[in-house]
Amino acid sequence: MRKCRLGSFAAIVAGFTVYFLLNEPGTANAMHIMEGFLPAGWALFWWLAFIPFFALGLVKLTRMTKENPELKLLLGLAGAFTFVLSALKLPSVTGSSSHPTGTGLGAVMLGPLSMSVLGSVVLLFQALLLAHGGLTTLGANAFSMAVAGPFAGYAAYKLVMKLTSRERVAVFTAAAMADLVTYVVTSVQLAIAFPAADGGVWTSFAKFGSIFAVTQIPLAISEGLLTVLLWNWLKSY
Amino acid sequence: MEQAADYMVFEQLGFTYPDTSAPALHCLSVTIPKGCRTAVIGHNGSGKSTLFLHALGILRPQSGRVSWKGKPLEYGKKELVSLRRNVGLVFQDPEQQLIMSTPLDDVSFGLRSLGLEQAVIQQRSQEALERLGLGGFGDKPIHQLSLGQKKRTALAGVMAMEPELILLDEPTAYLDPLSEALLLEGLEAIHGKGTTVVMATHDMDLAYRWADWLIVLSGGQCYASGTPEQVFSDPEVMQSIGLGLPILADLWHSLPQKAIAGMAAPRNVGEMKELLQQFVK
Amino acid sequence: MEQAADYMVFEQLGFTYPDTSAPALHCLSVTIPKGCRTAVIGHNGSGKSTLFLHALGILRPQSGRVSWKGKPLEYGKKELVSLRRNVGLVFQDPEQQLIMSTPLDDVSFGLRSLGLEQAVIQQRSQEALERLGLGGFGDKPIHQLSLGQKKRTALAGVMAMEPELILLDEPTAYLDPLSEALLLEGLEAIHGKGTTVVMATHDMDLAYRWADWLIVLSGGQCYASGTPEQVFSDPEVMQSIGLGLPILADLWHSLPQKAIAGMAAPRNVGEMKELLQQFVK
Amino acid sequence: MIRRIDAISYANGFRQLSPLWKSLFAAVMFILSYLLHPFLQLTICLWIAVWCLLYARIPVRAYVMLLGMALLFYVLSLPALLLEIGHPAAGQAWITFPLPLTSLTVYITAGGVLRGGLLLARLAACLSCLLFVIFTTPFTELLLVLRRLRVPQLVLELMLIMYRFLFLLSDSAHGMLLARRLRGGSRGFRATIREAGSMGGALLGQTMRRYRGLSQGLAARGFTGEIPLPPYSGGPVPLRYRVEGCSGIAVLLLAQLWMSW
Repeated sequence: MRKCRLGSFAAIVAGFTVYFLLNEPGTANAMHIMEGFLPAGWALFWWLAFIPFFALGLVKLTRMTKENPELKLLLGLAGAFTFVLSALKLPSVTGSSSHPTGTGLGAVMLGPLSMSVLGSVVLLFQALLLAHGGLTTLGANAFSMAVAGPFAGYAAYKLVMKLTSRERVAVFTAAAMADLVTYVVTSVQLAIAFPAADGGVWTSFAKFGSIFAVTQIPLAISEGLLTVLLWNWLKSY
Repeated sequence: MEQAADYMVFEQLGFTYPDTSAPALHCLSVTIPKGCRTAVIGHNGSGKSTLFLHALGILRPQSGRVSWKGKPLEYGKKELVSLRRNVGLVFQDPEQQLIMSTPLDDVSFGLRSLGLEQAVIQQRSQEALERLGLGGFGDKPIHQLSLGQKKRTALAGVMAMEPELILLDEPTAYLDPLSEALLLEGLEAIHGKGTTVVMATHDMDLAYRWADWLIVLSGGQCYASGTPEQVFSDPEVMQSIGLGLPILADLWHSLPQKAIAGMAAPRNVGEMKELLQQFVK
Repeated sequence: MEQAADYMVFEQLGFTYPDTSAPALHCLSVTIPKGCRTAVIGHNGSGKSTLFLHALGILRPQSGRVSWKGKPLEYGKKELVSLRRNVGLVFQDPEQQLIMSTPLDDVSFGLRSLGLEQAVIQQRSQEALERLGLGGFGDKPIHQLSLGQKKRTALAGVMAMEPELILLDEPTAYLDPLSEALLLEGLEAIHGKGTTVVMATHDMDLAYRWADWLIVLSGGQCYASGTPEQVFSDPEVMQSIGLGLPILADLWHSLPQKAIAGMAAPRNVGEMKELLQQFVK
Repeated sequence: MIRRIDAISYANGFRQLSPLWKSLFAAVMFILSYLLHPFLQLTICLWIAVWCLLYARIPVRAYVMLLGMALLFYVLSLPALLLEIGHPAAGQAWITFPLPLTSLTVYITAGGVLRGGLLLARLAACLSCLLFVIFTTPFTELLLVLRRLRVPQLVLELMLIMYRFLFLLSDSAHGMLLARRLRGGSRGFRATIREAGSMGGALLGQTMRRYRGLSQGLAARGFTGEIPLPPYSGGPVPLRYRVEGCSGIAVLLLAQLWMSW
């Protein structure tokens, strides 16, 4: 039990690590929707969409920590770690905010529901300590990063394991998928809130999507690769 | 101490960290003499680490200037790279400095960035490890090493780059007597090859027996500098900034003036013992 | 030293950490005397911290046993909670035990779990902070404090629980002389109120001048224990385990036997000075 | 930057004010920022700047820097908001660029610019409210406010532990990046990935050691499963701020009524 816990903790941390270490200050671009950006209706909508997942995740984590109070310390430290790595890029000029999408690996180890709590707490920290993202847009950001990303990563992992049962490939896919899905969902959120006058939501999605694609797609690949490297490191530890 | 004025010189340095009220350095003027073992002593927060960060161009002075071999520091990318090949810094916390997973890999890290050949890298790294008594540990994962071994690995990594000047931030902090002795031995080997060694410390006994030259910092200013005998000649000066005296210097000064007139102050326990044997029959 | 056998006793303790080959403790038998200032000395890795973790029941002995006031330790949840109210541990790294964000909150953390009233908690926390010279820092975030202040905060947190026995792991490691003096002052105050204080350290000079009772660990075994005079009476014993002697004890033993026959060994610099003044005219 | 923001939040003119009152004020302002006319949104922006910079004495540099950094997201999204692709109806487009190899045109419309402008006004107001919270209220006190809002204990405990270790880990990480810079650092994608992998490993090792340390440390202090949070204690709010706050809100509402009439 203890070993497994340490392992999963390590994995969450590793997942978060990957992303930020590779991207030194200045390379990654903003993906958290900033404070006040979404119209009131949409901000509220994403809050409502996110809350059920948060509640379910909370129930699950509460049960887990009841059995094992030390898990709290573990999760807290993992969160701190994630936050630190995301903040490291701050001095950069190009990136206003960065995002830990290493959630894919965390989802594989802890289950996607737990990530909805941990991920959203990290997002709240980024909003409150760094003005990254925001309070009104927390629901939308949490939905894309702490719900959609982890679920996609988890599904990808399960699927690849079933098809090939090659763990490394599965880990790579999970990490990369979580990244990509987060990015796609964010673009969708922006597109439906700001449909193009000419071409509507689809055109708008193409526009927002292509702006962020420049950084997000290479990031997804390098995050996948690094996750595999760290996965190897973990196994030897 | 020859050429002192041409080596590393800090002039009228002033620096305040953002959002703090008190300056970390305040009109600090001091010179690091070439070829010496220099100890920079002072309390935590007296400006020792800030001074080192200035020596490497990591912080830029807000007023005053730093010069290296007679030329003021330049902060262009190229100039900094060349400065940092000549001046090495060993962090207080080896965890921050050790990046790769084994000592050998870590020591060769810096060499690789110099673009040397693999064979040369391998040989120089191995040599550096051996000189610090880590020959057999090259392939051991770093997280299995003791603190003393980690500190020596960090030192080996800096040493392998063969800088002229090595700065060490609190190298003996947390070390037990045995590890401390090993580290000091390693430093002695480096110093013997002509490298100038500077150590920040608040261990007065260590500074007293190790250093040829002392720089005393207090509140971001240079409070005194000179040979250990000079600096500790007036007990009250040191006590006034709360640093206290090394035990040996303290005992020496308590001896009656007329008995010790003309004698050199003992710098280590051995010398003190000899001295006492002359007096106590 | 009365009641020693009934206070905290370790008998034939054996413990090996998982994934290591050498045992951390090996047939260690030692007793902590009540009411004393005890120093546990030894190298890093000699078993000091492991011993302390056993005293609080955080680690369970793999062989042998620990007893507290004549009764063997029990490891049920309730028994451990009550043990840890009576025995406090201050870790070497204060970050390990500070959990809240400000000193005042942190010191009250332990008290709150005792179920005391808010007013009592507030008062006792404030008192503990003041006794350690941290009165004005209660509301400052812990991450802005210096290492010395953090160490004192950790001590205050343990002190506020008013345990009978306080264990400190390397309390002065890496502190500058001023912070060290403040911490020792705080310890003196606690000891003066009747608390038994045990400190693990590898600073021989400190152990020599501070402790009433010494326990020497080496390789997980108790190498010697006794009063400082007893333990350091034979210089070669200590040197054989690489610990060296405190400067004062070293000097004392170097004096000719006939000159010092019948005198008490000086335990601090002041006493040594007086002694020398008798000899050196 | 985190350290700077954090340090300011502990040492500013509003530090002693009740955190609950400050949060409530910010919440009302958030709502107003969404409801009011763009002109009034800009007024909110200025009013809060006065509170932060003049009353709470937040360093101007830090305030402007954080504002600017947050606005980068807006700047980045601007092309997507302004540029339309397709076939502009006659007289609709302000500026047009024909897209080579296609029959499409990239153009900017007056409506698009207006939308971008309105968005900026709302952003500026909301962002000011956020900055007000960030700069004037230390995280520790926000935690107590969240507790009053009945955020579950588990979430609060996680946040507490995160906050406590944030600065330690951040110092470590910064140290490692600095050390890497001092020692040259490698070139090329493969080497970079390898290096990043080991740095990640090293940091991970440290984090795990901290976890083990903390679990021992807390066990020694009698941790039995729950971290009891300190009770909420708020300082008084000077009459002057209460009056200015309430009357400001009233004026804003009246202005809105008058404008929509």
